[in-house]
Amino acid sequence: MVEEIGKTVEGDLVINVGPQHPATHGVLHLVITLNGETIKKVEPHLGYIHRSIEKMCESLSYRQFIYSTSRMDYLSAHINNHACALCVEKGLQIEIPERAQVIRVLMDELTRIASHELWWGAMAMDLGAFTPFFHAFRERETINDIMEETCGARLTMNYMVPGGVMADLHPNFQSRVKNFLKLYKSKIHEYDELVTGNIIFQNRMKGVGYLSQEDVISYGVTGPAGRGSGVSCDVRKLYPYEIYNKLEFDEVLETAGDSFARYMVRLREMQQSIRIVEQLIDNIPDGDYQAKTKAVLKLPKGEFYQRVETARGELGVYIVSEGGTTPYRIKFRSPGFSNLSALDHMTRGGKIGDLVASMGTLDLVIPDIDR
Amino acid sequence: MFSLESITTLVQDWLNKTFSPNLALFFEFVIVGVLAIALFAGLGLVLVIMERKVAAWIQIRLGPNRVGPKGMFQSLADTVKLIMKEGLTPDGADKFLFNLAPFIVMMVAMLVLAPIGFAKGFHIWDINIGVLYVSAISSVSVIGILMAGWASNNKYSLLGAMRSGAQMVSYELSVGLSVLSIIVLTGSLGINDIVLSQQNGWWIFKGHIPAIISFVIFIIAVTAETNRAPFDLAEAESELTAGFHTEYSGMKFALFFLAEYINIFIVCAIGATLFLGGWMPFHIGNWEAFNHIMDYIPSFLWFFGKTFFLIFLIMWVRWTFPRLRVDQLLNLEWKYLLPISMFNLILMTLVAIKGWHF
Amino acid sequence: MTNEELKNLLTELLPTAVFEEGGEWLNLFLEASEWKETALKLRHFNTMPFNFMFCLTCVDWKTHFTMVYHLRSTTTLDNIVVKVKLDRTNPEIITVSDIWRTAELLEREVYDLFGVQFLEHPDLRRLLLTDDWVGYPLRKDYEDPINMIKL
Amino acid sequence: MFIKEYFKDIYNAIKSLLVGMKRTGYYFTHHKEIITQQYPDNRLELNLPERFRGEVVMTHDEVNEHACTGCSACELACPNGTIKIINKFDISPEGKKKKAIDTFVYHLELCTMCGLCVEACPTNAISMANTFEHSVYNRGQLTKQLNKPGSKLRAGVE
Repeated sequence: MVEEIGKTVEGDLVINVGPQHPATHGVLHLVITLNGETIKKVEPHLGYIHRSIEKMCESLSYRQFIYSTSRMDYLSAHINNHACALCVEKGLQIEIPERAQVIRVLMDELTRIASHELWWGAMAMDLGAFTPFFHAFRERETINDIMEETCGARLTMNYMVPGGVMADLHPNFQSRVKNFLKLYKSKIHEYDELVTGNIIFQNRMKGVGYLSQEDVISYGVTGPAGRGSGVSCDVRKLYPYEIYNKLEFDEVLETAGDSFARYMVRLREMQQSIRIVEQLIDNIPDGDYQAKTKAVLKLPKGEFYQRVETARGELGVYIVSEGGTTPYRIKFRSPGFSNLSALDHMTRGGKIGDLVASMGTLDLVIPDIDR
Repeated sequence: MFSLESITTLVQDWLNKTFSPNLALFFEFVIVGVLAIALFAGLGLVLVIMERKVAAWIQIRLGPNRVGPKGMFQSLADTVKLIMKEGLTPDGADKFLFNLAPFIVMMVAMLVLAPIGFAKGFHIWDINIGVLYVSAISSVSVIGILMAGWASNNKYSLLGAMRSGAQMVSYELSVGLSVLSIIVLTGSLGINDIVLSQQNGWWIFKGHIPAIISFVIFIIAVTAETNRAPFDLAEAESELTAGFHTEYSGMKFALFFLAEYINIFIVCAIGATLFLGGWMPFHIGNWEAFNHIMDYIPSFLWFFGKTFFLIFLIMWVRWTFPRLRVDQLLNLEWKYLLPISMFNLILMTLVAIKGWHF
Repeated sequence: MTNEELKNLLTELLPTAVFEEGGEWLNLFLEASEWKETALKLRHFNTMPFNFMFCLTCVDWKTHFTMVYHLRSTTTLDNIVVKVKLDRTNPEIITVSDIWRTAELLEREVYDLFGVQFLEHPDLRRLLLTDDWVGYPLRKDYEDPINMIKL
Repeated sequence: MFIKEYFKDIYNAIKSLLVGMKRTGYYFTHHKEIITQQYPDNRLELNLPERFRGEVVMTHDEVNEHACTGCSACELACPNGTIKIINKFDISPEGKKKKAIDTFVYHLELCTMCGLCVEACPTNAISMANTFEHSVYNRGQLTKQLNKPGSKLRAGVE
């Protein structure tokens, strides 16, 4: 491996960060070339958790393949399922009941908050502060409990089915979400006290892992990482799906392009998600939670592409159908994959500590990259 | 009044009466050695459980609570586990240095114990250059860490060791300067003299603002010197997995672990001695009655109370803050701590000359 | 902008291109030889530079491969799909990783799973699979008796 | 001017650090905020939501009858091949041959708890139980037979 990098010179220190490393949150393998403490090159080696989901989906029916996408980006499993369900519905051209739409969006936003909570804790842990991780989990667990009650699982819900959602909301759902909102609002100032305002943290983040607007576009970086550089790339605003065009929320943009900007985007995005949840929680319309669909789904011949905004960025589902009951080819454009490609550019010239900070704010989920 | 001084003199008299002077000295060595090792083991157990409980409560967890009453025997169970574990030596490692390094770190920690006054008249060695001795010996521990990092034949370890070297060399200065500012007031390097000079109040109260500044600098610098978060760059978990002790396992790892806690204890003991009066009870100027009541609390309780307060402070800091980056660590020392402590030393000298302190 | 308008605009830019409508987005069919030139034109198109490549993949049609490039313009938010037909026995296409940097990893993935050779790619190695893997798993005729995927 | 900035920096830095320490100090002293659950000890009062998907079970009533007709809709719906239904032919009292299940094999080790089989079941014969302690010493124990021995189809279920 080392000889193949080619660009290393005598005296450079080549280090394998991962596949087992505390900062890579999974089995990401980075080969970093160092000059002392300064990073010269970062090269990702992927595939340690490649489960060939795309190939597997080719032999699963349109109802079945959705569950496997929960295992891609397991932190926003709901949103992944949502993307698949939407793509199938696009092919089938079925209308989804309004209640189902509202439930889906509610769940998406709760998932987004939960994902950002975990990111917040994990990123602080990367920087050496262990306490925020546990504090973040307090709020996250509340969301997980809500999910568990309605969907039946905490992480890989498989709640979205083509045509709506699998089951109706649990009777306790509204009151529990309201409790969560109350809890979250009473704790929101702690995020700033513990991490955001901390001088050590700010010094670690500011000016680190800079991405310009051109870089963001060229590397295909999306999600909070892209918006941290001032590139408007929120799919919910640009190409609204479901009922997002009827909701009031802002696309969070920061212009600095460094790790701190990406951090702030995520923190403020949580507030926007809270705003969406607040708008919807008292206005869940009555009606069916699932549209009538056939037992065996057959997509017409053609190509269907659906993108949604996950907690990490733009997730695209590209289905090529031959008219059968299984997809002919399926491709997941995962946000983590493109975001990872910018890592080398971001971290060159920085210190090892900067690599950790950059990786933390890109919020990489490795199964999402490897699929 | 209960005092440890009487016990030590009793033992010494008895030994000198029964044996020849040489043999008596030898037995004293043995007794001191056994006591020191016992203290180490006891401190290790107590500090580990304390750290875990502090961390847990700060992190809204319960912490260890299964082994023994309220989990108090958890560290004992951990020790048993560590002893049972196989002590691996990596293939490409320099075997001799690799196995030597934990002992060096441990021995340094033991040596520093010598001049510390645990209670009234309860010293191992009341040397007249006590503070100088401590600062000289404690900087040797970096050799152990460098040795461990180099001998492990692991790049993470090497980076950790190099970081640790740079860190220790820099922060030694601030520790030295902040200690000096108290030496300026006392005029003596002997630990006992320093404690006795705080008869009518501790230096942190008597020494005006310069003493408080040097206390803060001392705490920051010793946190860095003992490789504790937020300055734990030598073992920076998320960057270098475990830094210089990545390759160590079993009891050899435990020695590093123990040495870290012993070092914390020692620097906190020094801090308590210099700024908070060591074993000297809390005295206020000439309030004879008040001072007398305070004297009823045994002196070793005062010493351990103050030391553990400082240890708690350092733990509190550790579980609150993120880690610094390596260049910021050096910036903090050379751009902030060093200039401030130098200026502070001048200020302190002025205070001492003019006699502005109480 | 509707697909019709987009088609008219792009016909001016690329007079020889073959378009296909009907799908969600405008499809643009190209020969492998003219891809690089067209890519540069699309990337630096004045009114709407297609500067954001959000998806790059390949489809195995058993008789041939189709490279599918999904492009978007961040200024006007229009999307187009570029499709390039490749020979199945010797799939070769010029890389566009110098135009859209994100393509570097995506092309490596396609090389890994389909065996498409990207000419002039700076670092064409297997990405997800091990270096000594035999075969290209996402091809339709790929058989792996040990790691069965079909149920 | 420079000196002023320098000291302002130090002041702000120390202030931000103290704010953080105040927050952690609050939690250190307020043990009521602790959220840890003592898992194996609280088994008795542990209430899982009724929808929690732990494993697939077949509901049997008190006379040992179930509702599974052996239509194998669940087998088809399962994405992982978790369920295998082995059918037999019962002879009804009228002398007609009737399809019924012999064994309902469930591979817990393959199951991803997606709940698609329960959705697909036309007679609500199977459901998701909220057990979650599935660890066993032998992998073979994870392959289960869901219909109890001697059970038969409930009358009236087609």
